[in-house]
Amino acid sequence: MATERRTDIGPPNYQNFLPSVIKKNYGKWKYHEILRPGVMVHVAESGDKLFTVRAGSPRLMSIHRIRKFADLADKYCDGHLRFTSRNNVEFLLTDDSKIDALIADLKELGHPVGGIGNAISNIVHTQGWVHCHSAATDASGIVKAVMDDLHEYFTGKEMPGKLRIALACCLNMCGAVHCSDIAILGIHRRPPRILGGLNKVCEIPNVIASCPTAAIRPATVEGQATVEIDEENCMFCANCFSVCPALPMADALNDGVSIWVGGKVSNARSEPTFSKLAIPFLPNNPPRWPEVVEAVRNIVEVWHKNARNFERMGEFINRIGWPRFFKLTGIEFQKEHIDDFKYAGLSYKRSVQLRH
Amino acid sequence: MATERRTDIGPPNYQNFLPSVIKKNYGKWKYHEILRPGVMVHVAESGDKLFTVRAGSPRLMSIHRIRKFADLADKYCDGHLRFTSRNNVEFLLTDDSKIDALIADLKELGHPVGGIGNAISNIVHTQGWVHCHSAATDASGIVKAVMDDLHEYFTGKEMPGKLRIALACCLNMCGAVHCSDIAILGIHRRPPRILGGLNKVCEIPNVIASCPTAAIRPATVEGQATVEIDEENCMFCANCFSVCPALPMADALNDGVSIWVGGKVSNARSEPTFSKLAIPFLPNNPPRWPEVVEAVRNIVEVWHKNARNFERMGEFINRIGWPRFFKLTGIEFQKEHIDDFKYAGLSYKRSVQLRH
Amino acid sequence: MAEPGKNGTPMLDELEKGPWPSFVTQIKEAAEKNKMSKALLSLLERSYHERIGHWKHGGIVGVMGYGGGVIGRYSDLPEEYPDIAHFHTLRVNMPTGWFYTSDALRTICDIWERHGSGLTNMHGSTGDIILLGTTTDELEPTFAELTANDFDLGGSGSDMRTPSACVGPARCEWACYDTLALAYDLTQTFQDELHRPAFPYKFKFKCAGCPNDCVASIARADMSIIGTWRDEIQIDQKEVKAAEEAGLNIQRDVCNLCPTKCIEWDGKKLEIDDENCVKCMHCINTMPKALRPGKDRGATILLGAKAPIVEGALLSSVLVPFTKIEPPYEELKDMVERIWDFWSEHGKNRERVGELMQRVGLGNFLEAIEVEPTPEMLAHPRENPYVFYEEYYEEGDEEEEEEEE
Amino acid sequence: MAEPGKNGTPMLDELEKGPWPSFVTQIKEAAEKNKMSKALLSLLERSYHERIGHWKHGGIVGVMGYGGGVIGRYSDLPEEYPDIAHFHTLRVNMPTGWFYTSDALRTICDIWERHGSGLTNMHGSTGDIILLGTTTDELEPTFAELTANDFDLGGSGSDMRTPSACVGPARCEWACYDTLALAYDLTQTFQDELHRPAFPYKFKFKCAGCPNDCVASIARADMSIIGTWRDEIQIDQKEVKAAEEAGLNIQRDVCNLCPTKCIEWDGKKLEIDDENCVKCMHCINTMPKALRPGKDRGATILLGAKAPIVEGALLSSVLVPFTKIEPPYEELKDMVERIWDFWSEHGKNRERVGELMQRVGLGNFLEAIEVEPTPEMLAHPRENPYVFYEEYYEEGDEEEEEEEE
Ligand code: SRM
Ligand code: SRM
Ligand code: SRM
Ligand code: SRM
Ligand code: SF4
Ligand code: SF4
Ligand code: SF4
Ligand code: SF4
Ligand code: SF4
Ligand code: SF4
Ligand code: SF4
Ligand code: SF4
Repeated sequence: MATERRTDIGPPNYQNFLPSVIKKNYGKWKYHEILRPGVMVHVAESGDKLFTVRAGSPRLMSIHRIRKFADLADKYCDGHLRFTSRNNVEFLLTDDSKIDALIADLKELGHPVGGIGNAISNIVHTQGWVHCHSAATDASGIVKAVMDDLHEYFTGKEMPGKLRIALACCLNMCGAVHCSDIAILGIHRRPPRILGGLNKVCEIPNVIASCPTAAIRPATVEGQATVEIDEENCMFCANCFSVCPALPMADALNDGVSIWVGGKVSNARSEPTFSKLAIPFLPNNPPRWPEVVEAVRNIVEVWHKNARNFERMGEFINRIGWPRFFKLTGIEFQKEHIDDFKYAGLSYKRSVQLRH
Repeated sequence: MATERRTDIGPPNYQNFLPSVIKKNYGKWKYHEILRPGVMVHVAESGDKLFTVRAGSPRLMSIHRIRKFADLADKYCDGHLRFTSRNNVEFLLTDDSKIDALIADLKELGHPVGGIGNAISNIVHTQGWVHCHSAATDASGIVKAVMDDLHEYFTGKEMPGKLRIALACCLNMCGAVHCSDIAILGIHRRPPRILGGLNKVCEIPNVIASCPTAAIRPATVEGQATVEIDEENCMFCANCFSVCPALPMADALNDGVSIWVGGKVSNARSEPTFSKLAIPFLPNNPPRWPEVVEAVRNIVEVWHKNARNFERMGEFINRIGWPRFFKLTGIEFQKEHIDDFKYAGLSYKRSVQLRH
Repeated sequence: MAEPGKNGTPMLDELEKGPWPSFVTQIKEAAEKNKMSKALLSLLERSYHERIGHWKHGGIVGVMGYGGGVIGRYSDLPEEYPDIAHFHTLRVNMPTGWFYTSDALRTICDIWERHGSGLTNMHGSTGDIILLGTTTDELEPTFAELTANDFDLGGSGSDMRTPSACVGPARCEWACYDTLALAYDLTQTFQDELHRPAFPYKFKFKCAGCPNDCVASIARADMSIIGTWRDEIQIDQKEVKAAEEAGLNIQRDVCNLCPTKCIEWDGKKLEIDDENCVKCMHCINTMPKALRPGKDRGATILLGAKAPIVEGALLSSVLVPFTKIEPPYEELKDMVERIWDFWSEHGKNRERVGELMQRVGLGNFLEAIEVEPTPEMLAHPRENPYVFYEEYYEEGDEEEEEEEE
Repeated sequence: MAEPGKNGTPMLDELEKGPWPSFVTQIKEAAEKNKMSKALLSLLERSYHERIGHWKHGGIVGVMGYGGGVIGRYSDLPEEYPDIAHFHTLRVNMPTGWFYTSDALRTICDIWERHGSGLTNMHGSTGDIILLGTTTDELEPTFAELTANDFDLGGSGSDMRTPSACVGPARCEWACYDTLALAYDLTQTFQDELHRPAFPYKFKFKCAGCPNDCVASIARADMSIIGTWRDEIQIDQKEVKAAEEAGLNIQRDVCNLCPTKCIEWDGKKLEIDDENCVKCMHCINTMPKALRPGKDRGATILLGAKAPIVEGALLSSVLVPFTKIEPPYEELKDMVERIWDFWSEHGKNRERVGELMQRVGLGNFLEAIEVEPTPEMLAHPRENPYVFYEEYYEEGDEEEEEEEE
């Protein structure tokens, strides 16, 4: 029986999925050019050309839509396509005369083409209320509302540089929003509730150990071992909840969204860096989160208007200084902006190099 | 009786000690010029001129020498002089025709003139074996040996920028060597000895609390309360010894000197910054500490040869990168160079921006 | 409110408006034929009204013999939404580089039509194909069909996670090593580590072909392998001139933005002081026709990135400044094994390898994994003088020491 | 070895050689007439041989009614060196700015000849005149003579330490406020805090007239008051040209080194974008005749610098981005009092104010001392998402909240 069951085979070998122009020119590409929004060509040493058409995707897709993509791949690309690390769909063509028709079909299907070069690409995001127990906000809903608002930056509006937006629905930060030009982060603001019978589902020592700020202590309630939480010391990370389902965090009144800016991943020009807090709290206001949409647009526009060529958000802010960033965006500076975790001291301004 | 005793009068009012040209032009200086090594002129809005002649000093001075300075001040400066924040002596003249004679007299007395502008100035330093209980090395001896070796950089050899050397004889760092272009720092490398009768001179809870790494634990030896030290966790800071004299640290075999580079205080160009470890350990080798003298000269020369105009040590190293600094100086990179205290993680290289 | 079609989904309907493709439309498409998706739509509408999620984590579910690859999920309103009382996801290991044939895609769709909600994420943030929601009973049949069609599960829990790679040499002229080959090889070599969680916590590999890091490896991989080179940038001077003529302000937008200012342009010739070039890619990015990475290529290996939980977010930091990346990658894999050994022995529960490295200190960590320290691993040497000198002389040693002098 | 003149001081003698003035010569000069200095010479020679110091700290000594100003010191070989069995130093508050008349200097020398070793440090690292070594019995008489001559002791122990100031307006064209006046005023205002330790630990003020910070205040003062300006740098274009003609490469050595690249030179006119100038002083430093700080002058106040003990070294960080500094300095002093109050109440033993600020967090610290937070206080806002949001809605609040919408 064990022999019948296939395990540990790993994914299919990618080589079997590469279009022939790639197989032929693998590792021998010479340069690329962006032909128009969402379309680029890679030229090989051999002179062969590979055209890429990139289409936006909601990431959450039904099998029906995926089959439509498969049909388009058959129609235009000998059955070949790929997805990008930011969840866009890329159609890989050798015949550039087919590009217009492909784009028209994609449009028909509701998928804008763009996101290449100095553009806003798709928003890396997570599960939200669709599937995760930990979510402090929805993911797909905000992404849809924000991209609706910003889509012209995807489809071709000129920009100084790349702008990467990411969203995570809780501090676990699936999707690594912590290094994004703009990060939208779901946050809880109320300490976990302690459900009865906690000792039956969780190991109390593990629960206590899980708290980074040591806010959890053992306790006894009505003769049952449980925990108590020193609310002063809780900073809502939800790690205790990850460890123990009897400590739910979600709270309709207090959950919401914070906005972070100025992170990046690439090593181009400046080193990779974390995003910094811009707006400590915005309410969950479904279905279209207008406060969040507005806040993101405002930041994008300030950057769009003032940044120099190739300047990512963080590089731009570094040049003008954070005080000016707050002034230009009109965001109020608050106590929450001041770090108070481990490395806090290093974020204090330790020079008199100031604009007055 | 209490009325007879004067207390809390504070220092004499500095205004009484200012030369008349300063009183007249106080706050109304227009510009200054460096006339030659160790000599500068300040020109007032009024056109008045004040000449300053700066002389090196060992700082540790007998009253006899100070009286000689007083005599020189009478002879050349209407009885006025001052000391600098780096312990040099400054003679304040209004008549520039007297400068040569003053310099000759100073030379006669053994005091070189210099240290102004892009120069090595006096070494800020501390007590060492002359007076402190905490010293891991002598202060004045090393300073004398190093300045003998480098004095030409004080008296006029051209340099790219200012170079500030400081020495502290233990980690208490009197003199704030932690922000110097080159810092010479006395270090212990052996955990404190525990003297008998500790409980009679020290409060054991205070002693335990004093240790930043929690290496000290209560213990009982021969029925007496005392402490024991987890040697693995001791990093030789001597804070316990500051709190409790029964825990001496000094150790002829293991005490010595470490060298730090690249710190600065001024806000000019780059922000103030701490010095970084260059050489983890050099032996105490009195009377002239040849290893230390050699190490400092080597670093000075590498900087002198390779730095650009106005580039302080740290700015220079930032430009060329630390790996290259180690290569150019021939200093061996070791485990000790890697931080392991609170902020260690932030000193790791978190990008691939590397020279290969 | 509980059943769509009754009160409808007025809030979600709002999210079908606007130019960006709508996930609501996708759920609706699936819901037409699938009751799980239908129930999901309804529950989500409820979440939108209540501003709160309705999912619980709970008991471990999975496929036989594997400890990872399935995320168990339960509704907290099972009576009201019985069709999604269980709603587990399968993480299916994507083909490296996210290349597909239309057939392969259809195969996945067909399997998922038979066994699950018909909803997917293409792809999850780690890179897997996410098959979004099914019941416990369907897990094993789904798995059987997947493996029959050459697909397998990815990671979850305290195991190695599905390695991912940028498009690399398949379509990018800047790839300094074969990211796809390495990611695939690691995936195959460590199938056991991927499927059977035995680490203190998760471990992620990401392979980026050059310092642009198009898989964000430095921010989100425990081990980031980022291509680079160590010889001279290849320059085609004619194309430099052409780039300028096409409108690029080379002085302002290239030279002035070079992090080490090691690139000069006099209107005729572009000169790069390669010794001071830190391989940031900026100049190459701006002139893809004129400049190319050098020919002596390899990668920098970095360790330790992660999200904030528990001890704060980390970026990866340099472990091997430069190494050639060539099959069979023995040296790299040996190092990985040494790291895993040390971590497995000394890591605390839920302690990522980066946190362990921080806790024991990079110096000790290097000693444990038998890697020599080099200055490239640091932004700068230590600032604080609290040095744990490891040895000291005892009185008895005095004579020897004297002799040494 | 114990007595100089017997075996002499061969090691120390080595340090009389060479061009730099020798401290050994100084001790010898003093030793000619003073037995303490003679003994010190001998003990120091011994330290040089043994490579170890011979001093102990111990019981508190001082002058009546003061808790600071004297450092008690004892030899650990009192029998062999009875003349320096006690060897305490007095810290005498220097005249602000270290200005002296020859008479004042002689007064000090005469007093010290009568009561002590005849050795001094001109000056200590905090700025005091250090009278280096005397016996317990001599402390009170020395103090009496000092005060009779208008001198007083400085600080030591857990008190305010002697404030110090750069030469400032007395001789420097860049002084943006009167450093001497402020330092003197603080010294006089806080005589009680200076002489009677009642803080958790020491507290230092240093006053620098401009961002060059010639008293290293940002590295070594708990409160650093650093002059600056907020209007335009004053430019004399003719002198700029003259500076270039005198050999300064303005583009390379001034413009390119400006931290915000806000200064431009076209060979004729120097233009500064003052809105982006961060007042670093570099351009002014390089052209003292051509450039001067603006006219609207004041200071930045920073808090918290210290050496490594206990929690690691700190640089001061911005507390008040810009303020006018004018007598009677009430606003500044009120803030200082609020800081001291909070520190005295919440500071742990041997916890500097900077460490306290780190421990409670700058945000809470500001609240406690009633200062509004501003972005200038930070290099950048927080990177980590562990925010202590201070309030949350309870269920009862719901309606109000709903109404607010
Ligand atoms: C397709 C994709 C790789 C993949 O395997 O899927 C990819 C492909 C390319 N990237 Fe990328 N990057 C891709 C994600 C990334 C990421 C990762 C991310 O966004 O999460 C980064 C790091 C972003 C960051 O720093 O936060 C990234 C940073 C870059 C950069 C550096 C940009 C900068 O100035 O900082 C370049 C260079 C450039 O654009 O000039 C670049 C350039 C390129 C080039 C031009 C490389 C080439 O010669 O083919 C490719 C197409 C251009 C373009 O603008 O998209 N790629 N690129 C990814 C497309 C994502 C998408 O759908 O938008
Ligand atoms: C006399 C003194 C102030 C005092 O009250 O005693 C002083 C006086 C002057 N300093 Fe200073 N500085 C004095 C200690 C400092 C210190 C503090 C220290 O060294 O501990 C610093 C900070 C050093 C650091 O960053 O580590 C300091 C950083 C500067 C700078 C910035 C240099 C830089 O490029 O980083 C300048 C500007 C310049 O030299 O161009 C400056 C400039 C000046 C000028 C030109 C100011 C003026 O217009 O009068 C003065 C004489 C020039 C010179 O080169 O010495 N002064 N200067 C101090 C002399 C110490 C000595 O004997 O050498
Ligand atoms: C599905 C996915 C989000 C998505 O929508 O794409 C995801 C979903 C979850 N992540 Fe994640 N993580 C996903 C990629 C990430 C990433 C990004 C990456 O891998 O590049 C990160 C940041 C990088 C990192 O590893 O640190 C990430 C950091 C976390 C963390 C925080 C780990 C930390 O050390 O800080 C947790 C918490 C935990 O492990 O308990 C977590 C936990 C979770 C759990 C398992 C929550 C839980 O405790 O049950 C989520 C299950 C949600 C669900 O309903 O399925 N997830 N998670 C991603 C995996 C899909 C895939 O396999 O392709
Ligand atoms: C005399 C002097 C060094 C010198 O030769 O100039 C000095 C000498 C001592 N310092 Fe200091 N410190 C002296 C300026 C400094 C400075 C520099 C400054 O004030 O600008 C610092 C660094 C800045 C700072 O305050 O952090 C300094 C940081 C320390 C420390 C570490 C404090 C910390 O928080 O890290 C200690 C340890 C302690 O307080 O227990 C210390 C302790 C000591 C003691 C009192 C050691 C002790 O526990 O008895 C030393 C007495 C030595 C002696 O034999 O007289 N001394 N000390 C300086 C005072 C002279 C004066 O009043 O003018
Ligand atoms: S970010 Fe948090 S809520 Fe969102 S998918 Fe990840 S673990 Fe779940
Ligand atoms: S949410 Fe985080 S901080 Fe709050 S109690 Fe739980 S583990 Fe501790
Ligand atoms: S640095 Fe240490 S040894 Fe030197 S004077 Fe200060 S406390 Fe004493
Ligand atoms: S020297 Fe420092 S680290 Fe060592 S035991 Fe004493 S206080 Fe602790
Ligand atoms: S990381 Fe480099 S090699 Fe990989 S796709 Fe991006 S640009 Fe190309
Ligand atoms: S790759 Fe980066 S560092 Fe190297 S020359 Fe180009 S811009 Fe400069
Ligand atoms: S700090 Fe500024 S004002 Fe004071 S002496 Fe130095 S340069 Fe002049
Ligand atoms: S003071 Fe500094 S920041 Fe301002 S213009 Fe001059 S060099 Fe630039």
